[in-house]
Amino acid sequence: MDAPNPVLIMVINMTIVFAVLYILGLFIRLIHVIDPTKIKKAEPKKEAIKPVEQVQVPKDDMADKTLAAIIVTSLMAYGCKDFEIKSIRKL
Amino acid sequence: MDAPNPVLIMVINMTIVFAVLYILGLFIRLIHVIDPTKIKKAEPKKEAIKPVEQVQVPKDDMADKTLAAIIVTSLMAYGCKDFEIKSIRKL
Amino acid sequence: MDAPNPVLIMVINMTIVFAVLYILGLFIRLIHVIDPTKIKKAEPKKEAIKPVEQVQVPKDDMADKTLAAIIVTSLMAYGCKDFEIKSIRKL
Amino acid sequence: MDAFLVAIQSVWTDSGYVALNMGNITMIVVGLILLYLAIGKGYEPLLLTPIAFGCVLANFPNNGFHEGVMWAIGQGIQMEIFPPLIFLGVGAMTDFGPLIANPNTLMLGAAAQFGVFVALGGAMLLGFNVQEAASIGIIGGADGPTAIYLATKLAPDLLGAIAVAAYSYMSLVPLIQPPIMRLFTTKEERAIKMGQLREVTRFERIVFPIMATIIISLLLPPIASLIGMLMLGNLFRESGVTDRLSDTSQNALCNIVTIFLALGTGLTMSADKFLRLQTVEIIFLGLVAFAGGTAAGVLFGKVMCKLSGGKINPLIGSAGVSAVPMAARVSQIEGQKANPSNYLLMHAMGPNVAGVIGTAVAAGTMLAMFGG
Amino acid sequence: MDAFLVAIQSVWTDSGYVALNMGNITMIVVGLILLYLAIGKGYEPLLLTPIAFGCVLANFPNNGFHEGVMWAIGQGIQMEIFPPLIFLGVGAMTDFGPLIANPNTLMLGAAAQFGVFVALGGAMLLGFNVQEAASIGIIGGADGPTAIYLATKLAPDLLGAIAVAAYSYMSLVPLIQPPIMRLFTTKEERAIKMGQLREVTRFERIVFPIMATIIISLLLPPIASLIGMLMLGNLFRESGVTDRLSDTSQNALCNIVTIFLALGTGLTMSADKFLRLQTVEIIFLGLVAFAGGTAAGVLFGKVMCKLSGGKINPLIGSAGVSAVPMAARVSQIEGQKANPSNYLLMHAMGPNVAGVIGTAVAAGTMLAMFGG
Amino acid sequence: MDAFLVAIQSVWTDSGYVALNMGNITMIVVGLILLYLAIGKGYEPLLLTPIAFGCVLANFPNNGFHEGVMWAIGQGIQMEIFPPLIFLGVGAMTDFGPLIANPNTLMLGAAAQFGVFVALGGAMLLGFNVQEAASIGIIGGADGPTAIYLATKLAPDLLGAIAVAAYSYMSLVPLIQPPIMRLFTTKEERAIKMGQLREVTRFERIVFPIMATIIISLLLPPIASLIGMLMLGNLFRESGVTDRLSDTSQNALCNIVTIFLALGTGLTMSADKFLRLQTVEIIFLGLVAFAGGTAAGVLFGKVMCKLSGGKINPLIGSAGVSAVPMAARVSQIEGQKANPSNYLLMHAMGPNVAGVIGTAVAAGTMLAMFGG
Ligand code: NA
Ligand code: NA
Ligand code: NA
Repeated sequence: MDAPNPVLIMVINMTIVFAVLYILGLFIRLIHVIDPTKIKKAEPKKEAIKPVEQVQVPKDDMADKTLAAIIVTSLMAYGCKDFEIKSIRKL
Repeated sequence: MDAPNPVLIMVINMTIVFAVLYILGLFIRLIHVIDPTKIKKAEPKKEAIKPVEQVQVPKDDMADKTLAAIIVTSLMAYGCKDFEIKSIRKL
Repeated sequence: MDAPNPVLIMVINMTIVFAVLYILGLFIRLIHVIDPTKIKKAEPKKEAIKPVEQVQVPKDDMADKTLAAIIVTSLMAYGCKDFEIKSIRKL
Repeated sequence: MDAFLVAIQSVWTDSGYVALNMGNITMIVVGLILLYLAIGKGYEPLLLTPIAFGCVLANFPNNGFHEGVMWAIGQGIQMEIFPPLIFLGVGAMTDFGPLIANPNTLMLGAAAQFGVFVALGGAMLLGFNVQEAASIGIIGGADGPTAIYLATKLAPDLLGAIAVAAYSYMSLVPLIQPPIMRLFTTKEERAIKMGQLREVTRFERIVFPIMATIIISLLLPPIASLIGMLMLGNLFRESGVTDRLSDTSQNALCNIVTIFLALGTGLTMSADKFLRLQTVEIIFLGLVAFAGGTAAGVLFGKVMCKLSGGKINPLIGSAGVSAVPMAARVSQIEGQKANPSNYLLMHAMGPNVAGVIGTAVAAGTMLAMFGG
Repeated sequence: MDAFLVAIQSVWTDSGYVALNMGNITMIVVGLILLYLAIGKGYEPLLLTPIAFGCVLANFPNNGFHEGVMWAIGQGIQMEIFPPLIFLGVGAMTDFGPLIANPNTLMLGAAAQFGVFVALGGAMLLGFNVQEAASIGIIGGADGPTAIYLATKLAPDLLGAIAVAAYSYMSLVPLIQPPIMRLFTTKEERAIKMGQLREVTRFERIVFPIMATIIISLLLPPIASLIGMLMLGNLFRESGVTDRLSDTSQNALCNIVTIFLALGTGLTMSADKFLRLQTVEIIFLGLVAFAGGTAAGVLFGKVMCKLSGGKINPLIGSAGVSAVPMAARVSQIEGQKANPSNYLLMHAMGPNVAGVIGTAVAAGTMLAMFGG
Repeated sequence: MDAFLVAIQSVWTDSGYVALNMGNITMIVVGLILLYLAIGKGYEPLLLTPIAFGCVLANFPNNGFHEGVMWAIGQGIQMEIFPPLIFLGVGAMTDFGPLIANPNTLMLGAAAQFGVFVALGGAMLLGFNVQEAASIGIIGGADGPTAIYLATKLAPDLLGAIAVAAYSYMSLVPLIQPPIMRLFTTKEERAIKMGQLREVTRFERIVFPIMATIIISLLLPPIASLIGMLMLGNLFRESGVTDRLSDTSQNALCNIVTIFLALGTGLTMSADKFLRLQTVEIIFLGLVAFAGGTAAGVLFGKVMCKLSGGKINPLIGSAGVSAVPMAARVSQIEGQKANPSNYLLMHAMGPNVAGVIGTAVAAGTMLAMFGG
């Protein structure tokens, strides 16, 4: 970075910060999905769990909407390597 | 100090030790004088504080008497720089 | 040790380990013998202490039997210096 | 008598009084003011007290701190040993549960880093080079150890001013944030009540720090030791089988390192490094960074509020600057002012702890871009 | 937009993802498996958790651990500073009373070192040099700090594998030992009840650590710092006048050093050192060592049982491998299975703590013979 | 069989038993005697136990302490890292309230330093050079960390003897002081009851350590780190907002450093440094110093008694040697013997803590005059 432009630095860095934390969020959701201890608890108390899940679905939905523009476009523009990032998601 | 004389070392060092601790004592008294939290407490309980102050005045007086000879003379003899020491007292 | 033989290493090392721990055991017994606080306690409760001592004597005996072959012979074979080791026992 | 006077004079000549210059005196006064702020005003006293005391000590002439314990403490600062150890304790003290329960709040922790880059830009406009500007910007992250870590690596001369600004503003969060929060939100938004957070399982709590370490450290190796220690501390906390280590990380070790880190930071505050126009600029930029982060957090909170159909109270966005747990408490207080039955604290803890990660990520990004 | 992509690309290019090779990935997976063993299975979690986490961290490319806190922790390992400090805490936690009450149990602690030398011989047959073989053999001693101390001195490249094997098998003691114990003993032998241990006076408890230090350190100077610290800790415990120091040795200091020692051990686990056939061999030899030590302890227990006229239960012999206090508990459990009114725990504590001394002596002997 | 004997012989030849000389043996016996004094007699056991143990360890031949943990501890001594850290804890434990309530008692803390200079003079007459004499004299200050700090800087070869003398006499204060106190006072003087001390405000308690640091460190830069740490610890104690740091300074950190400082001091006690006529002279001079300090304190107390019109009990003067809080308790006990309703403890705490500052000032003066 020989001639850094403050605005460009901000855009680059905020993109990375958002991307990293967004990916972290995806993994948190993944942990919740694969959580073996959660499933055991869910079955006996199905009625109690359902409303919580209804609350959560719109949130996930909203998050995807919010970040679709910022994150996905910037990452997609980058080339084939970002598919590697996404593949980590499926670990 | 190429040819140190034990008695001289003792006199010099004891002078400094007494001087430093005496000056420290002056500052402790100064802190007490400027203590803003003391004044607030003193006003409502004037009767209770007075006898304590009567006890303290002779002490201060005594301390000055005790050390006048040792400290002040030795410091005074030293020249103009010791006035700088005393000026610290008025911080 | 340029050409170490595993079996020889084992024998040497186990000999030293047994010897050191055996000597340590002798000193533990020595501490018990010279213990000044033990004697004071022993006198008033002589009946209670005796059976414990009866239990202990055969143990000591057994330990000596067990280790006589391993330790003493190997140490004795070594020359005059091992007498120094034994002399430590008499400290 | 002559020898007596010569000896006394020589002690005096070698003393600090004779060598004392205006720079020293001013810095000692600065140290005393910081002590007043720490003890009298309660500004982050655990850190500002030893920083301020170190500032006083550092400015005694001929103090001989090029050797001995003060030198050793200085080495621990220069070699970046202390900040990751503090993060070990921070991790052991941090409950990531609210974040795991509602991972959307990570976005608020990201948005609040905006202040970092506003200040970075401002610093560059004021003539700081990009390394210095990054170190100044990080004040807006409101994470002391991260700020000290970054400043030590990128701009060691500014360390004292940056640490003082970071810790001072962190304690001023209850004063700085509320007006900004109210400026950007309507009373209706502030009154929004948020649903109960779901329970987080032990499995999730244990896997989270491990996974976060891997994802972040692989992408941003310069902060591997910071994130690694933070998450190791959290793993000690959550594993349920390492309570001894969690306890020591939070208490004995964290306190010892806090004393050394803060005192050592104060010891870097020499007059020639601190008494410059730059220090005033840093303090000003720090305020810009805090305000910018707060505003960005709240505004992003408004966007999330809209997108969620009014289920998210934008006030929790300001907690994304971290300053754990003070910023979250500010969200709680402002929420209750608008709606006395509002209870935002746990929801604000999500962005609050996300802000710690966000600032570390921002620091890592800047190190990756501008580091040696 | 072009500059944007270039910058993002450069961050990515410098990241660990690009540099990640199969070795790193495998070692990270190894670290995760060890974390599962530590936290999920409860294998020595206080040590295996930070070791495993260190293993994960060490395998992030470009992590910069050649400086900073991780470098400093590595120095503490390389310079052999941590194991003696752990032993200070171990000494402060150890009650040598059962050993002093029945010094014959020292012989069981000696016999159980047999496994060390079986594994040493096996390692030499597999092609390890004598220094490496000694370090591998010491796994059978079931004393983590001694194993790390010896491996650091004789075979630093094997440190990670040896530490992992030692701590893993130590927690597997309840699985490894019982079949071997039953194989070599009859039901009648296992049912033997042992008489009450005599009371040990404060005088004996105080003189023992001092005397043991002198006898052992004079004979085996290479372990003077290990034995010295172990016995100083024990003296702090038993003197009755240094409770503050005993408490700190066991808690704050021991926990801090445990975090550093274990994390630093994990940090040595790079792919090139760990992903070798040798590691599998070390793990196999470690099992041989544990099994050999257990068998030798039990068999020597049978000899002592005979010689004592049936007064000694051979089950206490297996406790001679140390793994304090787990191996002693295994003796207790097996004894009670054979005779529900049997109470062997205190008798097994004698060989158990003797095994700590025995392993240190074995390490000292090997250092005296094969050390630089 | 031949190889067996050769191997055993080589272990024996390299052992400490062969290399052991009369010097080692004598020093090990010295160490054992010191352990007896520490544990059996209760002489400052927290310090004398590890010092004595270190003395024993240091005299094992070939102990390899030029590396490893013992080397590291030695570095902490040589680099003067430990004494200021002990003073951090001492400061956090010290209540300067009685001194602030009655600043005249500072003069008693000054007077009691007389013993330091009597011993200094005596040492010079016995042929010690002035640096050594200063280090010996400071024994009379009855402050272990200050004595170790000064001896490390001025006469490192005498460190062991000076530390042992200082800590031994500190625990002998209840034996050394009373006869001297009675010799120089009348029963009437000892029976004097002193008025209640005034209450000291939090403001005074907070400003005192800050101010004392500035005044003393500026005048005597060589003790800036000692006085600075002492007063920082006291500030942690008195600020009311840094209890975590105060607690750690007093406990975990102080205990850890005590173990290292005392063990490391003991490790310097090699035969060639300790088994000299000088050691006997140092022990004799230490007694002179203690006695001289006690006498000077009491006599100055008599002067103050006269000048105050009989309001000051001269017995509090002997507490000026410090040895906190033992010397103050001796004043209390002697006062109560003369007058059962006498309660001098709090009044004696003033000179007692003043003696700590006085000794540090005396050390600083001597460093300013005779230091490199
Ligand atoms: Na932050
Ligand atoms: Na063992
Ligand atoms: Na003193």
